[in-house]
Amino acid sequence: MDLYEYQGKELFRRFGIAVSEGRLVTSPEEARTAAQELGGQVVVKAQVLTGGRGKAGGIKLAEGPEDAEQHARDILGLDIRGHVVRKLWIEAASEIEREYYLSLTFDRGEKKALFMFTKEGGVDIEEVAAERPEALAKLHVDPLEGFQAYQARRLIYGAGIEDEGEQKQIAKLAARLYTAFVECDAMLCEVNPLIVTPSGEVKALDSKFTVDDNALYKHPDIAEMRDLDAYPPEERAAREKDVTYVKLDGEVGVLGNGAGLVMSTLDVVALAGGQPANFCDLGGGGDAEGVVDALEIISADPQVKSILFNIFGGITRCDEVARGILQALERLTIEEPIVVRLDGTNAEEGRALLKEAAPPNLHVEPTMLDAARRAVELAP
Amino acid sequence: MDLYEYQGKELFRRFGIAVSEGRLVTSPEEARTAAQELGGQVVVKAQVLTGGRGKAGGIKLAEGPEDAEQHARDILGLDIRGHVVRKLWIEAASEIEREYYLSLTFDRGEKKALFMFTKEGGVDIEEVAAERPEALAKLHVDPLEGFQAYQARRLIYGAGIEDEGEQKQIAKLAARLYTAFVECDAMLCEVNPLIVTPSGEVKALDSKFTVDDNALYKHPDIAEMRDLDAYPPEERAAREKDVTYVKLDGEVGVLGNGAGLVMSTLDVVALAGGQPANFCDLGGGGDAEGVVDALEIISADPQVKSILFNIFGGITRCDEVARGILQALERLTIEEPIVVRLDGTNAEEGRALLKEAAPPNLHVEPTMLDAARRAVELAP
Amino acid sequence: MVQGLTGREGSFHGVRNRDYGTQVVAGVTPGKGGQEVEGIPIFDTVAEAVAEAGANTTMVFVPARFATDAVYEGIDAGVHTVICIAEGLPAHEMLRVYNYIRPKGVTMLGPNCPGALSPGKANVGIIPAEIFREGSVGLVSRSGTLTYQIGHELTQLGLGNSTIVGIGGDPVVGSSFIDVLTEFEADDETEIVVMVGEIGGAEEEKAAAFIQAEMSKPVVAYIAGFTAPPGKTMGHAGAIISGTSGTAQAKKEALEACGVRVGTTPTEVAQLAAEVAGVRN
Amino acid sequence: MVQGLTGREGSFHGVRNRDYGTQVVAGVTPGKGGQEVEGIPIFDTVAEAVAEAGANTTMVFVPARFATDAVYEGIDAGVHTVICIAEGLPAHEMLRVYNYIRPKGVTMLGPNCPGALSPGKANVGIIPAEIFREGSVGLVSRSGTLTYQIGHELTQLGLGNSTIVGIGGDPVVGSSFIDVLTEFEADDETEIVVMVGEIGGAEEEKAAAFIQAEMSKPVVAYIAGFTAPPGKTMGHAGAIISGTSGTAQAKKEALEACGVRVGTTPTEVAQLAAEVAGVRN
Repeated sequence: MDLYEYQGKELFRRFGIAVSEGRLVTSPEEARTAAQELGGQVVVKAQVLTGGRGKAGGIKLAEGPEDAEQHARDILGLDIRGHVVRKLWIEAASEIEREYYLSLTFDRGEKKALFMFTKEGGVDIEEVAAERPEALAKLHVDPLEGFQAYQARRLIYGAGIEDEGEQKQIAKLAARLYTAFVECDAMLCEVNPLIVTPSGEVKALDSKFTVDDNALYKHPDIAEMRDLDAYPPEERAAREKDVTYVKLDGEVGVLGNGAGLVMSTLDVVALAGGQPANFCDLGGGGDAEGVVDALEIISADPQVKSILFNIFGGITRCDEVARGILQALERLTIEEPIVVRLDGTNAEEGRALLKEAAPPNLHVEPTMLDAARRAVELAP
Repeated sequence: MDLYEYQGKELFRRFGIAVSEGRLVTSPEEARTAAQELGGQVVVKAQVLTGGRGKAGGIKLAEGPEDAEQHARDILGLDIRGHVVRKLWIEAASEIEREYYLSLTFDRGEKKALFMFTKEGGVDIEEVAAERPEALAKLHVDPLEGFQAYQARRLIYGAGIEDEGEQKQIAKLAARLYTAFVECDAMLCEVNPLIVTPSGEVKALDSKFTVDDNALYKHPDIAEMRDLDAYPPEERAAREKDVTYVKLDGEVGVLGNGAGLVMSTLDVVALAGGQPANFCDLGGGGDAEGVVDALEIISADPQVKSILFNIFGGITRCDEVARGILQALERLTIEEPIVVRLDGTNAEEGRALLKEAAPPNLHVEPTMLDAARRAVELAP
Repeated sequence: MVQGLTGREGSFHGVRNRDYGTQVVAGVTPGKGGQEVEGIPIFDTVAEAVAEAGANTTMVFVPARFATDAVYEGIDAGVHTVICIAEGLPAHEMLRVYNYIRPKGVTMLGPNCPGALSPGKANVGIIPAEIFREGSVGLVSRSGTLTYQIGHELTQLGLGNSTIVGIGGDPVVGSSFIDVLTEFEADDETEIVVMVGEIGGAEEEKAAAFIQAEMSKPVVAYIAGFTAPPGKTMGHAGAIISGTSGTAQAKKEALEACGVRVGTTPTEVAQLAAEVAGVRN
Repeated sequence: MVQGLTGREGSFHGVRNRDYGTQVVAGVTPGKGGQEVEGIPIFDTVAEAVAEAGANTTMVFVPARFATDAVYEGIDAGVHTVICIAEGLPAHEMLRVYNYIRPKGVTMLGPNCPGALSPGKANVGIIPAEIFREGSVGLVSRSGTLTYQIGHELTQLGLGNSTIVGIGGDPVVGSSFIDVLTEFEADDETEIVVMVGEIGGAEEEKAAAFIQAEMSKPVVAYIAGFTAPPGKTMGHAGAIISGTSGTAQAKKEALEACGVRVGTTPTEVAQLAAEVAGVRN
């Protein structure tokens, strides 16, 4: 789960990482009030779960309340890479002497947390890594050993920080960032830029914070930060019904059992010349009720022109899936043609059930490839 | 560093382990007030850094304030195994349905923390371990893995706790005890007895808490709990001067460089028919000033009849030690004879210095054995 | 031993594995010690199951939030092989488990894996054995049902399997492709290997280099997720393209650069395997 | 490499070790990278010392509160042998270090140890080499100066040492008596072993059983602390009798029960060693 800048900063503050004071607002009027309260120059920052806000005009410096209100008016409603701006973070403006980059990522390859730190902040880190690797200090932290002071030193010396005051602040900040990373079950904590003010204060000017969905049950306060408005309506509905669903851009709705099989089905649909409309995994169990829920969500997507069921029964029983399809057709109004491929546990029983009920617009195919081709054909 | 019961309980409370309400008092009048505040029956408990308080009459149940005052009068000043009672802990009396035993020790052999838990509380745990090992659940915790829920289950099932309410409370308490143990750098956390009240509440009725001296710098709040009055006056003085000193019962004062060599010297004194008066290690450095401080502390012990220097110079330079001895003899009034054995780094120079100054009552011997024998002879 | 044998899934698969011929000697469910599940004794703790029933391998079937504890309990009780079927474990917990068990030499499959099956010999996990037949193809995969699909296609082409291993779909799993490929390389019953990867991480890329450098047996591969968008978790917690890394295309290219042929559909990878098997037979 | 080479003790001993013939290729002191100590280059981090000077062993000379960090820095940079001279490390920190390094196969002496010396070959630590001469007695001890005393007595009886190893006086140290005895048993240059123990813990008792079961070379022992009272730390953090366990008497009895002769004074143990050496020569 990705957090907004203001949420990440709230967590930063909780762990003792310096951030600027600010207010969350949703209207130009509130932006004005916030700027008044904060005093002086403020920055009006669009809160969206995507990068590139600055270039898209989502971040503006305001001289005072009036200016802030005007900027808020301009930025609210803006579409940044498909994300509509609904919230703004009004923050006291900082004087910036230098901009660094500091991040902690979950390195699944090394099975350790990975620190990255460079004096070249405010820019794309992958670019620095590719073009000037010597400017980028990288360091793994073993989860059993935990963060040790030497790691901070390696980052600091590695990146070439020479000022002692900065060294001390950055060492402390890195330790706190690690604590935040572990205690919040984060997959990413990025501070870009990490700034040094003219008076030598080091603070986090931005935040990118991603938390492991599987660990949210341990962090009800973070789980509550989820903003359902940030997701496509189909994904919101899926979340409510506990269906594993990802919205895509095509016209063939896809359902299957097991993440790998569904991904494979999407690929096969594409190879057959179609475009998958979604990823939807019935999961291990896959009872009739789950099938109905999933079909409801998939068919609610107006882009969907045909629906493909690809079931390879293991734990999932094909007769149960067939029952779910028939129930869904009774209860819901589904006009798109449905193509079904059933194999594995109780596949014959399942196919027999479908054949007996023989609903219109339902096509049974023998193999995954055949089914995908048929579904693509039926989605004009 | 050993903590008093009331200090251990304060730490228990900090980590969420249930203890009874109480007050620390140092006079019968305060005991009366404390009993009034607490209301009902109270227990008057001598606070001493030794076991066997109950048998020695150091723990008494009081019906009310008057009774508490009287008990306090009886217990204050009591000598329990050489420890004079100066403080009392007045605690609200608990109804006891069952008494268990729970402890966490630092198992240096296994290099892990060791939990011990048995339903046979209130008694000597070594007795239970020797006579009814099946009644004692023992379990190690790997410091990298940390406390896991299964460990609590193994303790609970291992000791035969069947009541579900107790199981839950004990599981939680064990987890908290582990946290306290690790976060306080404890060498021992013992709860004996851990009681169950008639209403089913589980709580710590006593506490034994020992903290690693080497870790006290991390815990200024615990370091402050040290009660210098609980130590012999020589050890107090040694602590102030940063001299490694342990008071013993004999008449031969001993100084050496290095813990092993000093222990060995004590043994050799005993083999020579004497009794060492103390353990005193000059440590690795051993400069002249340190020698003066150590000699001051050793000679302040009225039991000391002769003083034995056993120096094997490595880092320590024997000439520096000789200088320290001569300085001490100038500055302090030391009437006891001093026997000196110098070997290793700059031994010749050291011996030459002593020979030249030739203070009365100073005897130089060539070997450790000879020196020990001479010191014993000189301590009548 | 099965941790969570008294649960719905645990009992279904535990008993099925036992009936297939696997020695399932004990179940563990706290508080249910002394009970039985179809003749398999239940213990309160893994330590008892090890001491009294002699268990040396554990299959973890408990809910995600108890799974890490169950794994530690198994390992600390001296179990050397852990098959963690449970899914949904927090990634940081698994990070600690991995770093804890790895230097101790404990073998772990999963979490979020279907287990391992040697057709005709033993089945530990949830792989439906009836799809597979005995043979010489080693199959290793991050996915469950996709493995069944490919197994099914192999069977239809007349190919059987020596062993099928699901390593799990989480970002951090106990065994990598390389670990299993090493086993297959050493296994007399395996002649060819089919490796089934998917988006996310770089284990397929590492495996590619390993295959080129260390393996004498032929390997063919399949990768799922060419159509997956970046930044979205595709069902498996581990199936996510982060930024530009972990794409199916990059994995395919890495494998092909190391001489590993990659099928674009389950059918095609089965055909590639059959082709290689034909060449060798 | 010496961590803390720029300190008073670190530079004194580091240079002394180098002058004795030990290859001291680098020092590490954060913030002093680029400096030199008598020709030995200083680096800011261990990683640099490893990469640029090829160090593979580290001697830790930093103050106690920085020592754990220094040890981790060494190990994580790929150093395989750590000699921790520093004393006063919190016991819990060392507990974590021990459990972290042990399964990784890292060798550690100390904390709170004088290091190791092979007379005429190399010296890593603070043992004054001039007391010892070359010979065939392996000497292992929990104590520093007591070791020098016994070495001195051996020298006076005409016996030299193959290697002298101080394992350290803390409750948890990186290497046990058994670890070092194992090395001595395998070492061609060692013919007899003198083991110097003291009160606290049960490592001498474990060593006794090991000597009886596994060692072909004769071992004689000395234990310090017969007069130590229970519950008092005798200078070394590890030298404490807890309750009734860890007494010198118990250790002596355990050793004798396993056929190991125990001297009651440093002089006597040296004489025992001479006696055994005489029998063997």
